Formats: sequence, C-alpha cells, structure tokens
Amino acid sequence: MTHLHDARPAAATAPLSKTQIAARVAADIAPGSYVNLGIGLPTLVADHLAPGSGVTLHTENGMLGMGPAPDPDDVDPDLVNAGKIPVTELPGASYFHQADSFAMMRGGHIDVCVLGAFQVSATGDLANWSTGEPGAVPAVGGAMDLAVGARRTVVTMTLLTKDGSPKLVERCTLPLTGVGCVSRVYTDLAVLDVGPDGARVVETFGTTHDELETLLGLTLGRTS
Amino acid sequence: MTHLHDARPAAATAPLSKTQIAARVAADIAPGSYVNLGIGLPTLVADHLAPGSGVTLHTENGMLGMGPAPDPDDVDPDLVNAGKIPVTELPGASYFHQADSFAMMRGGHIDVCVLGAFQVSATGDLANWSTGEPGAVPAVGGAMDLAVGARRTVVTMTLLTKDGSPKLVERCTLPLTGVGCVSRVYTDLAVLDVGPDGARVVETFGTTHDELETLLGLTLGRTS
Amino acid sequence: MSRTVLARDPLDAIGDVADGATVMIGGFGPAGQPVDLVEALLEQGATGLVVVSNNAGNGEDPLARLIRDGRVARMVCSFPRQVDSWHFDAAYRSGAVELELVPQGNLAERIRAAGAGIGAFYTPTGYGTPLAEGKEHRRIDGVDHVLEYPIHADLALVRADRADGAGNLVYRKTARNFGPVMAAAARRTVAQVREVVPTGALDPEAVVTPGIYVDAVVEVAAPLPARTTEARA
Amino acid sequence: MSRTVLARDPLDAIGDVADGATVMIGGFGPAGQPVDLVEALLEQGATGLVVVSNNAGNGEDPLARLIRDGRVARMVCSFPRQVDSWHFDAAYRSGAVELELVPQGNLAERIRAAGAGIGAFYTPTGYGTPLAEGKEHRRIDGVDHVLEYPIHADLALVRADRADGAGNLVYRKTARNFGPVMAAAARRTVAQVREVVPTGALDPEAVVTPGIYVDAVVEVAAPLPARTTEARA
Repeated sequence: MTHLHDARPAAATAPLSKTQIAARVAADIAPGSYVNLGIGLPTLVADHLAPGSGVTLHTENGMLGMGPAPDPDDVDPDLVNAGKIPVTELPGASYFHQADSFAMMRGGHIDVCVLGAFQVSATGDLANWSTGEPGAVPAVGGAMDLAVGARRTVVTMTLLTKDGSPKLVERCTLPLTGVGCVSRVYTDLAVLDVGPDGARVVETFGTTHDELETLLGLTLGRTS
Repeated sequence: MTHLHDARPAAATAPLSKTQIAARVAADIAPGSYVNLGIGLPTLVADHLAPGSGVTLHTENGMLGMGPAPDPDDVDPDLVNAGKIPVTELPGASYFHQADSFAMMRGGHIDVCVLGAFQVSATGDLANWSTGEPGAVPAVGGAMDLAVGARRTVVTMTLLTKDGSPKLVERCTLPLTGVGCVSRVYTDLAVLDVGPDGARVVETFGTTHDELETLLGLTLGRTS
Repeated sequence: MSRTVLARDPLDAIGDVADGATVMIGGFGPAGQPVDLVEALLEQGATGLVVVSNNAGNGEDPLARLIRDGRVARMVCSFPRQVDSWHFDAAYRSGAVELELVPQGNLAERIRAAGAGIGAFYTPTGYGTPLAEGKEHRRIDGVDHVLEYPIHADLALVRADRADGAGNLVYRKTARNFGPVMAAAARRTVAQVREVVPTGALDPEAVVTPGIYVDAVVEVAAPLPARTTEARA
Repeated sequence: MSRTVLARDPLDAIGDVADGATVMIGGFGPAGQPVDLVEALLEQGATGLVVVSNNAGNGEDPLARLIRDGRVARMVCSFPRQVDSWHFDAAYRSGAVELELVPQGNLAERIRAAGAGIGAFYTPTGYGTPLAEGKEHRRIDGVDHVLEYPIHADLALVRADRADGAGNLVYRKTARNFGPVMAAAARRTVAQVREVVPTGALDPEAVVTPGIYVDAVVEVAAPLPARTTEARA
C-alpha cells in the first residue's frame, strides 16, 4: 500500500471533496490489483488510478478488464457495468457468466472492493442496501456478495448524513449487508480503520482526533 | 424406446455375444439422446448407434460430440476419452472443464449412461469400482458420479462370473458404487429391469424365465 | 446431431407453458434480455407464473407488462427496484406479486446448483442479514455460512448471439450474464439468437452453452428494443 | 495490466514451495499434465507434499518420480491405479504414501468450491458407499446427499495452450480438464503454456481462465514427453 497523502498536504487541512475522497482511495490501491468498484461514489475511483498502475477492474455482471465509458457513438448495449451504464473493453479483458463472476468475487480473488454505505459500525459491519423504510421496494443486487467476498472491502462515504448524524456508528441500526466485512472507511473528514478492535483514525481532513470522537460519540484508536 | 430385437430372432434362441449385447443396448437408445459410455464393454455400444440416430456422446473428461478413434496418424494427445484412449471430434462438439463436465452428468442432463458392473442388486444397487481385495490399490474415477447422475443408468455385463456365480444378486457383497441407481441390466442371457420392486425379466436369450430364476436364486418378475 | 429444435418464431419456440410454471428469464437489465421470447410468453397467456430474473422489468418492456397484467404470482430476483420499474413497484405495494429477494451471487450460484445437481451449499453471503433470517447456518473454518438451496425452473428463456444446429450457444460481451446457468437449470430451455450458423461453424473451444442444455432455438435478427414502450392510444 | 509474471523457465515459475505444501497438478492422465512444471518441482526439492491430481503418475513421469522419491506424503485423487502406476502402487502398499480416494466429480466440484468460496455442499455422489463412510449426510427432496468440503491448495500447476500478458489462458481440447478449477482453487497458480501471445491477442469471449487466477506463466514450446522414462544408464 502506498499512502500518497503526504504529497497532498492541502487535503489534511480541509474536508475532502468527493473527487478527493476517490483520489485518496485510489492512492491506497496497490499496482496490479484486481478491483471492484460499487455504484456511485466508488465509481469515481477509476478516474484516479494511474494509467501505469496495472489495476484491472472487475464488474460482477461478467467481465474483467473493464474500461471507461465509451464515446456516445460507440455505446454497445451488450457491454455495461453493474450499474447498467455503458463501458468499454480493454486489451486483456475476459467475459464470463454470472456464477463464474460471483465465484471470482466470493472466492476471495478480488483484492479490493470499494462500496458506498449508509452506515458502517466500528467493528466493520456494513449497512448499504436498505434504508429500512416500510413499504419501500427492496433491492440488494450484488452488495452482500461484494461485501464479504473481496480480500479487502473498503467504504467511501461522507462521515455524516445530510442532517448531521454520524454514519460511522457503534452498531448499525439499518438492515445489515454483511458482518465485520469492512476494513477501512474513506470519508470527507477522515480515513478510519474498523474491525474487531473498533475504529481507529488513520488520517483527518480539516478536523482533529478529539473533534471526531465528539462528532461520532465514539472512542477512536490511533494508528501508530 | 425402440426394441429392435424382434428384427433379430436369432438373438432370442442363444446367449448374446458381447457385440450383440452392445447392439441390444444401442437399440434401446432413443434418437437424439445424450449418452455416456463407460470403459470396456459399454464402449462397444458406440459401434452400433445408427449414423442418423443423432446420438451425442459425452466423455466426462470434458467433451460433448466425441467421435470414433482416429487414424493412427491423426492421434492427438490432447484429445482422449475417459479411458485415456485417443478419440476424435465431430461437428457440433464442445469442450468444457472437469467441474462443468461433471455438473452436466450430475445435474441429470445425460439421458443414458451405460456402465459395466461386478454386481447389480435386484433393487438397482451397483458395485463396479472395487473387488474389495485387501491390499489392492483402489481407484474409482467417475464411476460414482456416472452411476447416480444420469437420467437413466443401465449396465452391460455377463450374467455370471467366470466361475459361474451370478452377478445379478439379491444384495451386493462388493463395495457399492451407488444405491438404487441402475434401471436395466443387459447381459448375455437376459435383459432385466431392476428397481424398488425387484428384478423383472424383459427378454431372455437361449434360456427361459424359470431357468434364470434357478440360475440366479431370485424370484424374477415378468414385464407385461 | 442433438435434438435441439429450430423454431419458426418466438411463440413456436416457447411452446406450451403451464399456469404456475417457474420461468427463468436471462438478462441483466436490458443486456441479454430475451425480449422477443418474453413478448411471446405474454401472448401465450400462461398465468400464476414464478419468474426468476435478476431484475423485474424496465419501463414497458415485456417482463414489466407480464407483471402489470397480473400474470406473475412471484418474482425471485436480486434487484427489482429500477428507476423505471413502475409496474413491479405498484404490484409489490398492492401485494399482487410476492417477492423473494436473493443476493445476486446467491441467485447465480443457486441457479448453477440446480443445473449441477448440487442439493444445497453453504455460503458466507447474507449471514447476519435480514435475507438470511430463518435459514440454517453453520460456522465452517471460523466463518459463518448460510445454507442455500438450488433454484430449478420449468422453462428458461435466454438470449445468445449465435447458435449452431446442435444448439450450442455463444454470447456477446456482458450480455452473457445469467444465460449459461439458467440454460442448465431448467427442464426446458429456449434461446433467442441473432444468428443460427451451420453445425460445425462454432469453435468447440469457445462454445459457452453446450447444445445439451438447449431445447429450442429461434433466430431473431432484429429483436424488439429492450425497453419497449407500448403504444398507448 | 495484471500482475501475472512471465517466468524465464519452469523452476523460476514455480518459485519457493514449502515442505508440506498442498500442490494441485492438472491433467487427466497425460492430457493436460504440466510435465515441465512437475519436473521443476522434483528439482526444487520440497517434500512432505500433499498432491491433488486426478491420477498418481504414469511410468517414470515426474509425478511418479516425486512419489518414488518419497516426496509425497499424501495423494488426493480419483484414479491412482493405472497399468503403469508402479511407483504409486509400491508406495501405497508400503504405507509410504497416504491416499484420499475421491469420486472424480466430487474432486472437481470440491476444487471448484474452493475457488468459488463455497463452504461445503451436498451431493448424491458416493452416498451409501465406502467413500462416504463417516461423512455427514441428509435427505433433500427424497434423495440422500453427502456433505463435501472444498479442497484448497497452496500451489496449482496447470498446462494450457496459450497465455497472454495478462495471464489469460486458453486450453486445447480435452487437455482443459482440471486446469480451470485448479487455477482458481490455489493461493498461487503457475501455468505452463505452448505459447505466450501479446495482451489483446486472445478473444475475450473465448478466454477460459481469466488472468486473475494466474500468478506466473512459463512458455515451454517443446514440453517433455508426458510419460518420460528416466534414463537409467
């Protein structure tokens, strides 16, 4: 893992934008990794992977070696990503069926999976598929497989909801996607590691360790 | 199922040769069937399938559309059957890996599997992989998968061992390959159906129903 | 070779479908959706269907209209909610359609298990979540697993790119998705293909669905658009 | 793209193999056997190995010599007995090698399960036979099933026809056999191929083993004969 944040001191003095969060995630992805990017904010990570990094993107609807969006004239309805958005094929790509594709994910072959979240618990539980509203039409897609299948699952999200409630919590109140599956959370205010020993601050952006503890109402460890 | 034995009255008055047993099996295979032939006597069945019958042969080492042995000059070490004997590829063939190949067999997609046997019980238990000799090197191959996976498993064998003991028995004394998996047994002296209701004579060759019962020490049903 | 039938048209291809049948429909959103076969199913008339498909229809596509018309009693899928899944949304809220929500990898693996003769399997996916409530579980090598059962079907409708006379199929790009596992999981499989080529014209090394899994093939050179909007007025 | 390494020679390709490692060896008899990689394993020297392979060596081929030299503590295979498996036969009879005999379909499916993250599965194969003795079983839909667990490995040695720079593999005819499932089941996979082609030269629709499963590739244009008889001077 390469921590490129030292090269971007500005990031440490102000909250990160979504683009900066995506860049921060990308900086942690080792060259040559096989990566699956969830829908939404995680998709932006692709834009920040260095061309020479040799990172290969997996899309769970059946492809390795996924490239960026095509020119509007080159859209192929048979070539889409997990969000059903048109994509392209890079040299060295391969196609496979849905069971083989999820076998690849569930068998621990994907190095890093980047997901969005509604809530993450200090011990790494993830809630990202259901807001739990009664009457809402539920949909889960590949979220549960992605969460527990990758070698390392990380989350990108804002640290607070729009009304200011923490998304990093002692215990998730929303329906779970997976138990103890998240390793690291990348947010606008901080990067935190989560796991059996609780949450630990890796880095802060425009805030301090103590302010974060107050904001989240959690005791946070420090990475040495 | 077409019973061609009416066209060959000679067969009914004398025990069948191995070739005739193979022909008798072939006559029961419906046009268009997908068939797996075990090693040994079952392999001979292929020679008796009418060219226009549209029967497709499966070999569990990863191929559908297997053709006959090649000319000696055209042997390809990458193209062998389950007995590791060189074979050929027919138009419309396909290759797949071992798990996909056994999924095809185990998922009930093969219409007929023809196997050899040491013993078959009246209720359709099969013993064909081990003579149970102490110290012998055991080997099972695909026998157990083939026995229980096909839609219909039939056996070809001589009805008696070389020393005159019946191979169709009340209960197998040799290690089992599968329980209740055999539907029909084709032998030199008779064709018999086996299953939950016991053995029933379908046809005799050079012997009678009563003689068979004495020979086998079994009460045999009659097919109406 | 083989007994795969080349059908005249989609309606001929799907044949008789009984009320209450379980029908698998390939596709991941519009990619790989056998639109013309589902349109034929609409016309054919079977009702009380159990539909197994990753999604539950987009806009006015034929699967959406099957649901709108009350022909689907139950959907088994991973992602029914789409921006334009209004017919499913309404049927779900009114209770007209029952939903079995399945994580996508479990959906694919359960369909694969049906085709492969697996009686059940343990997977970590879903453990500790509402979707595993009431299911058997066990800890294997320190990881909690849920027991999942195969999903069989009476009929699978899939879309491929090319077929040969033996029923072998090849797909195109990510339109492959659920086709191969569904073809193997159903008692009867019908494939809509862009082109039928002579037996022997497909590379045996590149066949994705061997003909043994395909009962009928129909060539549809110009398929219906994937998100067909029905003429209204 | 990818981190698959192109090795100079078979010994470089297999790298360090620890004593006691579990090594999967592809092939169905001689077809698809990675002879040069197994020869390199002989040379490399690791001992106390657990070898997972359909067969247990023919004649004086390198797998047979691994067994002859006492390097294999345990064989996991479906069909060890061959007309020319004299080294295995002797080692088995003397108790020098332990044998786990597995029905071939269970072997393939257990290897597949390891690669696919399946914790265990129920199969009818083997029920009521000596090979299922002591195993858990349950009746599902009226059919008796046996519970089988995945087979993982530290290293898989496979043989394919061609590889590209991303490590994608295509095989040749029935030499494909165990290669694809073994490549996915091992922590490290090494492929011996006839030819390495530039990335982009393999049809993405026809790739059988995606490069994600392949850690090192070595080109062996003229492989050792499959049933190598060692010179005995």
